[in-house]
Amino acid sequence: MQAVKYARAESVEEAVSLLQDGGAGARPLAGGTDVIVQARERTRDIDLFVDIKHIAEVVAIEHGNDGSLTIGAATPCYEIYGDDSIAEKFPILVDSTSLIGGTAIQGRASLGGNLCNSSPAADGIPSLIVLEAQVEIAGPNGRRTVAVEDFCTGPGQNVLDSGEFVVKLHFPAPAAGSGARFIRFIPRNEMDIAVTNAATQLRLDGDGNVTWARISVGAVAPTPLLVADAAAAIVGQPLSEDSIAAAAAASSAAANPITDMRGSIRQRVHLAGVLTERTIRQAAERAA
Amino acid sequence: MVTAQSQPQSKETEQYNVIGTRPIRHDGVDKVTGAAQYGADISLPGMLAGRVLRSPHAHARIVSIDTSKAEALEGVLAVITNADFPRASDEVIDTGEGTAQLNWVLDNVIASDKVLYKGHAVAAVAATDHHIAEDAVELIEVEYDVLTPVLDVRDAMVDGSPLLHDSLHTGEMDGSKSDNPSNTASHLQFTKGDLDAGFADADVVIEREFETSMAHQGYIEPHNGTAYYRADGTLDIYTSTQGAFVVRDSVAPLLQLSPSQVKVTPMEIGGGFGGKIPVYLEPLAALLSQRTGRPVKLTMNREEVLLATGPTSGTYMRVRMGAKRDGTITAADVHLAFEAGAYPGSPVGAGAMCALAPYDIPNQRIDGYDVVVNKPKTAAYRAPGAPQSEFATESVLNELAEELGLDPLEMRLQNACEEGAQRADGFTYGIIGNVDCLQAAKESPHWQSELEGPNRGRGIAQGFWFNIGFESSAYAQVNGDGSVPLVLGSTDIGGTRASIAMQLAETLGISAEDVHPHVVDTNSVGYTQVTGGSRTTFAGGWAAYECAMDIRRQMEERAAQIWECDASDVSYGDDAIIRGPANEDGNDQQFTFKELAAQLVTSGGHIVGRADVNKTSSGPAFATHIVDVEVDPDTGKVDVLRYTAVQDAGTAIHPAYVEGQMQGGVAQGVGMALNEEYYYDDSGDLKNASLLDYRMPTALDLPMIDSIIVEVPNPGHPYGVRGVGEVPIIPPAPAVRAAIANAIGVHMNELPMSPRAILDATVLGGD
Amino acid sequence: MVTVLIPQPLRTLTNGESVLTADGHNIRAVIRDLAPRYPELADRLIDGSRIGRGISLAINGDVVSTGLITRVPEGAEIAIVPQISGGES
Amino acid sequence: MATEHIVVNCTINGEQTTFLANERDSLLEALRDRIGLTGAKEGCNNGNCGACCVNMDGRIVNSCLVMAAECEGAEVRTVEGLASGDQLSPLQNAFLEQAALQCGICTPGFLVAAEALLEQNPDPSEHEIRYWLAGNLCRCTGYDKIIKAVQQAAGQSVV
Repeated sequence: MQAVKYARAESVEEAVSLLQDGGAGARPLAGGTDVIVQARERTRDIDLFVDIKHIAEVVAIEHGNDGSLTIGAATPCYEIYGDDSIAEKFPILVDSTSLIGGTAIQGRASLGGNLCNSSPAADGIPSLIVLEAQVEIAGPNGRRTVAVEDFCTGPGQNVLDSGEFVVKLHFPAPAAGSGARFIRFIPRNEMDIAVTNAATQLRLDGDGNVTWARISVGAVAPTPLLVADAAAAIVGQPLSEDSIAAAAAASSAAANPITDMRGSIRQRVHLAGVLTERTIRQAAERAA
Repeated sequence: MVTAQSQPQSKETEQYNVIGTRPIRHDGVDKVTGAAQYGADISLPGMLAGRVLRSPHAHARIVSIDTSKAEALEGVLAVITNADFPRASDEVIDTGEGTAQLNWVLDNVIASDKVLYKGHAVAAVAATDHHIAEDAVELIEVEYDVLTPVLDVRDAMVDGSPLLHDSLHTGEMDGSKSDNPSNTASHLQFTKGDLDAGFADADVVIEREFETSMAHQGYIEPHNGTAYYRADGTLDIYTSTQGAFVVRDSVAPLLQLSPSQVKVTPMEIGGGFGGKIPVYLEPLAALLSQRTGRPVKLTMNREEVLLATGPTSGTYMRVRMGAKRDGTITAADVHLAFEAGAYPGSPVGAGAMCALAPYDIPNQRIDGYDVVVNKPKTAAYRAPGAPQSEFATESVLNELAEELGLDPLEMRLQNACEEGAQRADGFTYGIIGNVDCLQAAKESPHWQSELEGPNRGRGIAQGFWFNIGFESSAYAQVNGDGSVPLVLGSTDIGGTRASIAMQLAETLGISAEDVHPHVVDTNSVGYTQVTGGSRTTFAGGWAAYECAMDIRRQMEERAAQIWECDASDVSYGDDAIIRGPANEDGNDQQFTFKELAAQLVTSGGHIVGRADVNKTSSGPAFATHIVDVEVDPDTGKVDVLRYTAVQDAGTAIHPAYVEGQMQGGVAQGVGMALNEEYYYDDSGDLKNASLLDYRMPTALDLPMIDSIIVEVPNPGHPYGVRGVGEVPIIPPAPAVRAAIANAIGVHMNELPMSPRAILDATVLGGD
Repeated sequence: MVTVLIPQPLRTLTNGESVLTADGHNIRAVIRDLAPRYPELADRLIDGSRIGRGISLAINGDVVSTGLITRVPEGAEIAIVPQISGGES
Repeated sequence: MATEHIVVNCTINGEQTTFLANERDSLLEALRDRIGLTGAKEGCNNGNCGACCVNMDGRIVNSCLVMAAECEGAEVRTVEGLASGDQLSPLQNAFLEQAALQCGICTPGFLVAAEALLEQNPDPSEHEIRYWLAGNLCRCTGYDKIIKAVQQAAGQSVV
């Protein structure tokens, strides 16, 4: 473990000031399941943890009267998948949060942490992307909001500036007829980082036409991708074998992965298609 | 002969009172309350924390090491390198899994002129706190001259390949050496019959090539070693080891101490599977303690375990096998090239012995090559060498059955070795359970059931391991209340305190609970070989039996003294009643064990039984496994749906722990089959040195594993014990391969058969 | 009289013979009996006071663990195998 | 690289505890090296094996992924707190009776994790048990007997 200090922030302002004073080596500490490992293994220079879990709004789940949802960035996964209302209205968030790590990881890990770790293979981010989540960031210049698909800029990199941290995530209410599904592929049945993952949210009208869709695939590029072409392939018509295959092909075409110990380029390109297809079908089942 | 899992005691063992029952293990409470002390749990007054600096390169010459900045760091008390050890000779020492040259043992513990794999130890530090020790190794400056690494066994065997050791020449079994230095350390060969004639007799011949990845034992407890070099020149070592005496006999010559100066205390051990036989940290801790005069504890983290401790060999194998139309196997030619890692000593010899061992094949040739590569030195791993070699041979046998349209189980029965059959290496079988396992599998509910559903398949495979005997020691004392402390030298990794104590209890006719087994240090018990080779319950049990017989004799003598009769008129019955001749009144005289125990103190003192055995016999073990899988053709993922393991245990002393060994072996074998691999980049950097990416099966990856214990008692053991620990890791990979082929029609020729590999072989269409 | 089975690679030391017969009550005596006829084989099988490096001997299928003084029963079959190893949980 | 020490106040196994830790210590290191509770084990030190599982404020966590400093005010339960005096918990007894451990190094983590499962789901299915325990690796048993021990502790009939 690097020589790291610990500070507990009681308010957003205090966290911002601690992070700002701490400079480049200061990192927010939510569940710690990534940053503690990075500090221990010296893969990132970290000399200060600013614990943000004791700030009420950073660990809160709020359901808006309009059906929208706000989740504090450091809210642990188990609280998210254990929330009956989320399970009913945003089951795709249960998909993601219930397979990040094992049970003990889910006791600490958070969607905000998953986002800020900015791994191309993050199992939270594709779901956030298809849900059109907005990221609320606090910093020395106050608060700002960023669309989640614009948040990550590269492996382990994102738009956060010095002194900034993610406070919460806002989700608009899903329109009637919506359904969303996240699936990842891993070699084992639990505990792995995704070889490839994918999420789809789509909306069906009364006639079974897809009126709107968002499709995201992960671990196939430096950041999780929003694949507009895949969505376009299914929108404006009822789902068909052809349209689903076209969407899958669009995801494979958008994929620009690397070969590493978790998967090969062609495996990932192939899986981007397979998982796109599967998420479309299962999102449609949820929409129905 | 076959016992269901739920039955408390088998038919074979009904003759026994203790053997075949399922008592609570003696060390159980400590292990469910957190009280048990494992190697890393030790804390000694004034103890320092150590840390090892490891090579970032797979192959490099060490130009210089500058430790001055580390030494200057506050809290650092010592920094050592290879140069600080006494010069080691090329003398050969017993390493518990064979033998090794002392200088190579030292060089593997800490590199001398060259580093030979990524993670090779280069320097070690002792500091007042482990955080400081960690900071200190970062301050050590090492200059390397980076060399081209050799990472694949076939590349390493090619003339002109970069050499790991300039002094290494290929040794043949006849003692001759190759003229030129080579990465091939040795070649062995077994032959039987006339190979050409055998293939000429065959109607069908199948030849396949296989590649398997290095795989790690994966014990959950990382290596550790704590040493305290005392002012009087004695050295205490506390460590998690499979063989305390091996540690003693390795560390002593490395520090040029007498074995009598070294006391090794085996702590509780968090798994070993063969990987905790070699020394890694103990010699470093010992030298650091010698330098500082304080106890020093070294522990590895998981990355170090995967980078720098012994996995099992990666291999290249080629098998050609021929059979007649009726299924008779006429000939087999097996070529095995095993990666030894950085220093010679792969398990290719054992792999060669086991390769065709279940089958009576008249014409055979088995060649084995032990080859060094720039990867960690391999260590024993559960039936070392056999999971690889039998994967190759069982796979080709399954394909022959398929080609001939024969039931693979029937074809195995048709060719199975029975008593009197001779293997190519010259061994002639005594009474074995090979056919019995196949028959039990054939009659099992699993084999009798139908498998339905798309992309599903069933596979079967046989496994063989020879098992070993060797030295074990046991002492036991009879206390006045009839309880019996039992002193053992075998580390208890999976319930052997219980299985050995049960054999003592059986022999004495007392309950398992009245025996109190203790694993003690090397000064407190006679020489005992490693817990490994499936020898512990076998040889340890034999020692316990002889120890108990020693007690029985002494108790007969004591009873004779009390009754004032001749000892030959006293008999200790298997019911633990000591019977003497009628007394003056004509009444029978007898003691229960407890009654006589209560009189020992007043009739001449306590009784201590002792036994030291060195057993040459062993008792070969066979296993038959059946597996059902489902393959996702779009992702290449294989799910294990159902698994049945059949195994000849000889006599199952504690059936629950026999089942546990079978189930654990299956889990490791399935891991090796599906996902476990050492993933190196071209520079020799291991890219998956974590339990995140070295993918061992989780609870969600396996079904319940039905275990069927077959009992064909080993005539070479007082209670018929055969070793049980090793053989169950062998059949899973070939059985899973057959099941995948049955499901999707594709034969995989590499391990692991990962989703990536299966996709490559199917929808992504080859290389 | 005992039988000694010579594996293929060692037949260079026995003029190609695959099965030898010899007399002797223990391993050392058997090897001594072979030595005048097969000096190179004897050299290979004995290293000072122990069995030669890298090989093991098996009497009727049981690996010898008590070295050169191991008793050899009349009519036994001695096999020469490479040294092997083991590991369990 | 200065190493400073911090004072942490928390409850461990029901006992108010104040301990001195290195500020770099994880909860696992604090438990083992500072407090002397060595039941939680280090298997991987990055959250992938579960050997260090403890219960923190009612949830199981990998104590290697918690900084000791984070435990100020927390309630921590470890394997050492499962038994009441010499009375083992039903789960501990079930592990012994089912022979659910071989080497025993993963056992503390499994016990703490399984105890938490049964607290919130007293009658779990085999799949639920396997899913909950997927973050706890065992290399000896193949999990079979561990699953059965949890089933036994849940009062289910075990084949």
